[in-house]
Amino acid sequence: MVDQVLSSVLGNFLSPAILAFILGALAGFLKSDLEIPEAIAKGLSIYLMFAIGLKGGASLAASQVGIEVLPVFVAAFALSFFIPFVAFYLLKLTTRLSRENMGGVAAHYGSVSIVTYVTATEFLKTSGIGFEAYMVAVVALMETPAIISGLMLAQGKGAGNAASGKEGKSKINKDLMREILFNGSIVLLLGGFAIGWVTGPDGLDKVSGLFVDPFQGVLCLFLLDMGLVASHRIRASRALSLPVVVFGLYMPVIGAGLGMISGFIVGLSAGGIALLAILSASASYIAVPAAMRLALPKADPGLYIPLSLGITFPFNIVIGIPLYTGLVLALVG
Amino acid sequence: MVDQVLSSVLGNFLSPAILAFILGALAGFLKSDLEIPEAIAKGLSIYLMFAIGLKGGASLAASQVGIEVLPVFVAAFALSFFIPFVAFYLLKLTTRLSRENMGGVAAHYGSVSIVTYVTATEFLKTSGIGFEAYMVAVVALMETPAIISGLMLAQGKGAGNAASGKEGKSKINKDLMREILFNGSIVLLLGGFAIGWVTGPDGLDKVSGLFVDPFQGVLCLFLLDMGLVASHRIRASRALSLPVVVFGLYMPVIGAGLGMISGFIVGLSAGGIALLAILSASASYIAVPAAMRLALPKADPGLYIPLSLGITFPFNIVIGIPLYTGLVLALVG
Amino acid sequence: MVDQVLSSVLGNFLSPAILAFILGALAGFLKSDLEIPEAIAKGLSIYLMFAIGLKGGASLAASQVGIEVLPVFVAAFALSFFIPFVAFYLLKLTTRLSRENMGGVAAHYGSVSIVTYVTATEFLKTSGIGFEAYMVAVVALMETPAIISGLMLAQGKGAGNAASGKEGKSKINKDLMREILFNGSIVLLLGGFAIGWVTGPDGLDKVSGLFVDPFQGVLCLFLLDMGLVASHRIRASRALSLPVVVFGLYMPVIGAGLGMISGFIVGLSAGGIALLAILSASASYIAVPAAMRLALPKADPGLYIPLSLGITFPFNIVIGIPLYTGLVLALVG
Amino acid sequence: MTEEFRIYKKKKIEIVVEALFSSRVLTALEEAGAKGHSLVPNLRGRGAHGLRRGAGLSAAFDNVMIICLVDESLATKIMAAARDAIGDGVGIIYASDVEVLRDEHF
Amino acid sequence: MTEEFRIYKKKKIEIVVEALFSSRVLTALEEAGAKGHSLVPNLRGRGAHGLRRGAGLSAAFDNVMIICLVDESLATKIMAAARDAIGDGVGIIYASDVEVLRDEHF
Amino acid sequence: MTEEFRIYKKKKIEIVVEALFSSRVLTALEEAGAKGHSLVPNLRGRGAHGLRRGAGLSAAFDNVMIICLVDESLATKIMAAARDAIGDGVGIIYASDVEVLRDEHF
Ligand SMILES: Nc1ncnc2c1ncn2[C@@H]1O[C@H](COP(=O)(O)O)[C@@H](O)[C@H]1O
Ligand SMILES: Nc1ncnc2c1ncn2[C@@H]1O[C@H](COP(=O)(O)O)[C@@H](O)[C@H]1O
Ligand SMILES: Nc1ncnc2c1ncn2[C@@H]1O[C@H](COP(=O)(O)O)[C@@H](O)[C@H]1O
Ligand code: NA
Ligand code: NA
Ligand code: NA
Repeated sequence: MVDQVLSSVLGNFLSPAILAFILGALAGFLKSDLEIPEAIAKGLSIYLMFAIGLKGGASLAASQVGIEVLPVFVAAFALSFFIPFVAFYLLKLTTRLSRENMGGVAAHYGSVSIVTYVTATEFLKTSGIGFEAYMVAVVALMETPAIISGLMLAQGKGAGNAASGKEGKSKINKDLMREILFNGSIVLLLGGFAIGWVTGPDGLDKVSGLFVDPFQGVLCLFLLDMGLVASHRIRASRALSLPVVVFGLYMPVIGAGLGMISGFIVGLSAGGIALLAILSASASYIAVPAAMRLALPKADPGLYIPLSLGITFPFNIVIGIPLYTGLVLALVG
Repeated sequence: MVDQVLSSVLGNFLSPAILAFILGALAGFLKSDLEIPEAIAKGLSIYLMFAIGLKGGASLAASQVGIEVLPVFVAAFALSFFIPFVAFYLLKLTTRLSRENMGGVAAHYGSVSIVTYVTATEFLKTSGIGFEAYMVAVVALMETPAIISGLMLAQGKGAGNAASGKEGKSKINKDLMREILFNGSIVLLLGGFAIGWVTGPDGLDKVSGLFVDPFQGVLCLFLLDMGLVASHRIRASRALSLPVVVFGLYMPVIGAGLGMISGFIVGLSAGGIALLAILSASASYIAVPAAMRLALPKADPGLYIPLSLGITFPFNIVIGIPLYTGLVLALVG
Repeated sequence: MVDQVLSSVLGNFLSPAILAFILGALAGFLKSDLEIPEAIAKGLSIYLMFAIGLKGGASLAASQVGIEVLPVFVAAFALSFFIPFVAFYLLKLTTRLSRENMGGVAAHYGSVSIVTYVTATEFLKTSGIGFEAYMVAVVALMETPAIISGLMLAQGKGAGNAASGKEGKSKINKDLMREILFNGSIVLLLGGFAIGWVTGPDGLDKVSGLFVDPFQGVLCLFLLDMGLVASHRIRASRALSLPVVVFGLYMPVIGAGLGMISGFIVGLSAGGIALLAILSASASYIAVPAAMRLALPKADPGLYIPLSLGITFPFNIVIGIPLYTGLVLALVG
Repeated sequence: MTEEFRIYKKKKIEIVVEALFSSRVLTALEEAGAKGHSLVPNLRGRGAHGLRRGAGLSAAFDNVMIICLVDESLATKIMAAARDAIGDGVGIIYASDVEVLRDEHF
Repeated sequence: MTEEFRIYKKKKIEIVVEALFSSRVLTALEEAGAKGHSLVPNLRGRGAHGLRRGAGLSAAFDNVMIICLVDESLATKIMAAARDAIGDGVGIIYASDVEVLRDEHF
Repeated sequence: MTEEFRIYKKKKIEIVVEALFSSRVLTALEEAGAKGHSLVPNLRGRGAHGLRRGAGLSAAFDNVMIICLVDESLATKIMAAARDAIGDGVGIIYASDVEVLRDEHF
């Protein structure tokens, strides 16, 4: 068992994508002048979101799905919403962060990392483990509830205004909800999903020369950039104390545990449970930081971004994915 | 017949590319923060122009072409040059636009939209309808004559200076001609065409991993961006009155009619006639706007760009392409 | 023999990639407004470096390599280090350039052009000529030694400070060494190489949809951009005198000769000798210019960039590659 | 070429602010009476809040510069509006004197 | 580090203009005697002509900012040259005082 | 919206310099006491050293603009530091007067 996990950790580790992350991180720490132009990095992330949505939609169109997805969706929503409470409580116990910073960090851990998700699906495919076709919809569903609970936690019971400045509450809150619900990554993921669903496998086939064949390679370049950005942000960070870094290592494991239990209860397949675990374990670094800047400007992005991108993300893709999958298989499979 | 057209409208509508346009437009209208970086959008359009040229050139190299193309080229040139007169007359009849604005809009409708063209060729291929290999050359040919006639119309008979400022006519006109003839999209289209022709199917084969296989997917992303830009420009536009919008819907049909008649006269195949119709129906939003800003700065880009990109383009790709093709088949095929 | 070379010059000339370079150069000379966005150009070069490294590493993993590479590496290092001395001497003999400019130019000719290298490997593959799998490592090895010798030459014997400004020598030199050793292109090339080596052909297989299939097409676009930039820089240059231009034409031939002799001595295959010749013949325009700006700001980039990119590069890819290969085959094969 | 022309004294207000706050600031400027603005995207910066620089992953560290020319009478109001729109966000605001051609733009 | 140096008074002329007109403006500046310029590509803007912002499709809505430092004696001539080069195009022109090091550049 | 606020006089130092020298200049500014800076990447320019414009191939022709607001007492020192960091590199340095909100940033 331990042997198996170790060997799959190693196999996972030795994939071009993860080595590319390490290369990027190394280049950053060695102060290389290597940088991926911002426009290219944005382009890569647009590609990934849209391609992931598209493929998820097409595979859903090819499968039979009924009312049995509802409990899964409820569980996913609940995980995203309640994990921040656990995170907040642990941060309060172990760190000296301000309330705003604790709420901000907590929101990130309730939400999800799409690159972690897609790395996990590749790992499952390589290991020959199947999973439910509608998991991409679960990803989209888990992006935002954590933002709401994170904001609630940051404001405490008495507080009633998530907005900065002196403007009225309702106006900002409406704008904010629009900004959160219609943010680019969600539009691409859900839009791609809808297009994939409507046009089905035939539609995907037409565009597979861009969205399927080169996908792994694009992921590789994106991870190279993530490694670079992670090391730059860690080097620039003045806010990462030891208890916070340690939180970034045990919190994903706790999240994974909660995800496994929920996945088991709602009756997912082994692969589905592993994915729900990895989603719960993962922390956002694309959608949530932007929402937090707008809604909670007092929380420090120099804290939550390096933590989520530089500590939790590599932990999850290198150790977490094979670990959680191994656990699920040992318990369920 | 009506049934057939309706079903092909629907089939066309349900392609990933057109749904991507709609997704982009929706995201824009919902004020999503989704945006394709400008450099990426330019990169996609460079790719498309070059790939379209390359494939056209290679397929020309593979086919036998002789003197019979001459009447087609003459017809294409004439369509581009004379359609603006029709457009100008209709605008004069139905709108209160200034002379400069009417001339500017008219030029766009004489010229062509390359994305409309390529969407039409995909539609024809899917429907199993062949067309002449040299049609890409026709596209390039139709880009510029309309600019000249549009400028003539904008200046009226008495006027003699297309240039702004107080500088001499001849100097600006020489610069302007260079800018129009050697503009990036024409250089890429004709350059790609020449390279495709010289290196033939073997040459295309070497680079098909970039210019053929992912083509449909790139088109998809480009249309996503076009949807975004179209909705942004329509939202920002203060110049789109009802008669102008209506013009953007009937003018393509008139253009298509003229294209069909000409295509029939010069003896094109059914597919060729359909393409000449769609080219005549389409309006430029890449090359002509730039030329109009330089040559006719008094014409408002906030008028002609949303009209061509936001009204006529979606009309043509969703309804126009199957409609004109259906008509051609009913009459000729 | 002459016939064969001529026909392979022509065959080489008629590849899409080289025609794309010519198209770009033409567009630049005709003052077309065509331009590849800077971010895209950087993205293409990142792609090429990484893909070249990856493929080299994977093919090395698939082959047996032992101690026999050592003499090749020594020869490559020596070529890069000593060719600048030859170049400097010839420049001193034939031009009136300043010492700094001569040292700067010399450094470029000791170092290598990666696009020239990859064009040559394509040429060899098309001609069915094999070469050693570790040649990519040779490319990386030859990038930097020339920078050191170029700087030494620029400073002359008496000088002891490569740095600008009034700051101390050691500090700048340490920074400079880091900048030279960890510059982006080297990190990508060697990093890709290491990843390719570790993950082997299986790893490459996973990402071949991005890094193998579209490679030739990306090279094509990159060469289009290089043609544009080369013509812009030649047009803007005020420093290219006739003797300097002539140097840009004979120096690669001398470099090739030295490369051939060394390749023969260290026992490379015919393909390997040809590659070492072309590497020696080629001049850098990515890594070395940046290093020269930092270390030798008095040397004029308006001299060495158009010379290396606009004269020597096209000479090598159009005439040099088939010429040197033909010679090697005639002598060795 | 005519060289006689009138020149009008205005204030140029420049605001370096995190990109995510730019639409709030622009709305505030417009509401406070500014007839136009220019915006430079993709600024990098350093300040009390550390290093800031866009990375393509999220916009949380993107900076922009907003330039707004206004009549001197409006300057204080515009600066206050910008300050309030930034609130707890990251940004700096400063002003200087400029002379413009064509008064009607400002 | 030497801290003694002379400072020279110059005029900084800034021009926000649609990108397609930039080469005309730059030529006009050079002809009017400017020894150099800097250009910031990809500006967004709002003004009498509405919202302007590059979109990658066509350059019709792209703005750039041109910055030109000149001797005070040349300032009016340069501004007039820019104004004439813009003609009916979209753009604004303004000037302010600056102090430069190294007179020979300007 | 509060309209009463204090305004502080500062110097704005702007430096157009080749991109490859920017980290040297930024280090020099910081060492000379500047509390922050802003940087505009991707400038094009023309001057005594000819046309400059990034091309994606190498950074040798890339320009950037660095903007640094400092107390008037520091201005000369900062300008000298920038000049020395540029050394034989390509760049210009100039300064102007600005008024800032929130003194503590500068
Ligand atoms: N002294 C300064 N000079 C120029 N720009 C500054 C200065 N201080 C801050 N900035 C800019 O304003 C942003 C926010 O500043 P801060 O809130 O001090 O971190 C920084 O990221 C810089 O872009
Ligand atoms: N008040 C202003 N402050 C700053 N920039 C302006 C202002 N008015 C106009 N602009 C810029 O100048 C461009 C043209 O202005 P306009 O002709 O008024 O539309 C706009 O797109 C803006 O970039
Ligand atoms: N008169 C000027 N006005 C504005 N920018 C200038 C001026 N002269 C030079 N520059 C900028 O400074 C850079 C270096 O100038 P130079 O050393 O004169 O070539 C140029 O590439 C321009 O970006
Ligand atoms: Na999570
Ligand atoms: Na048309
Ligand atoms: Na060499």
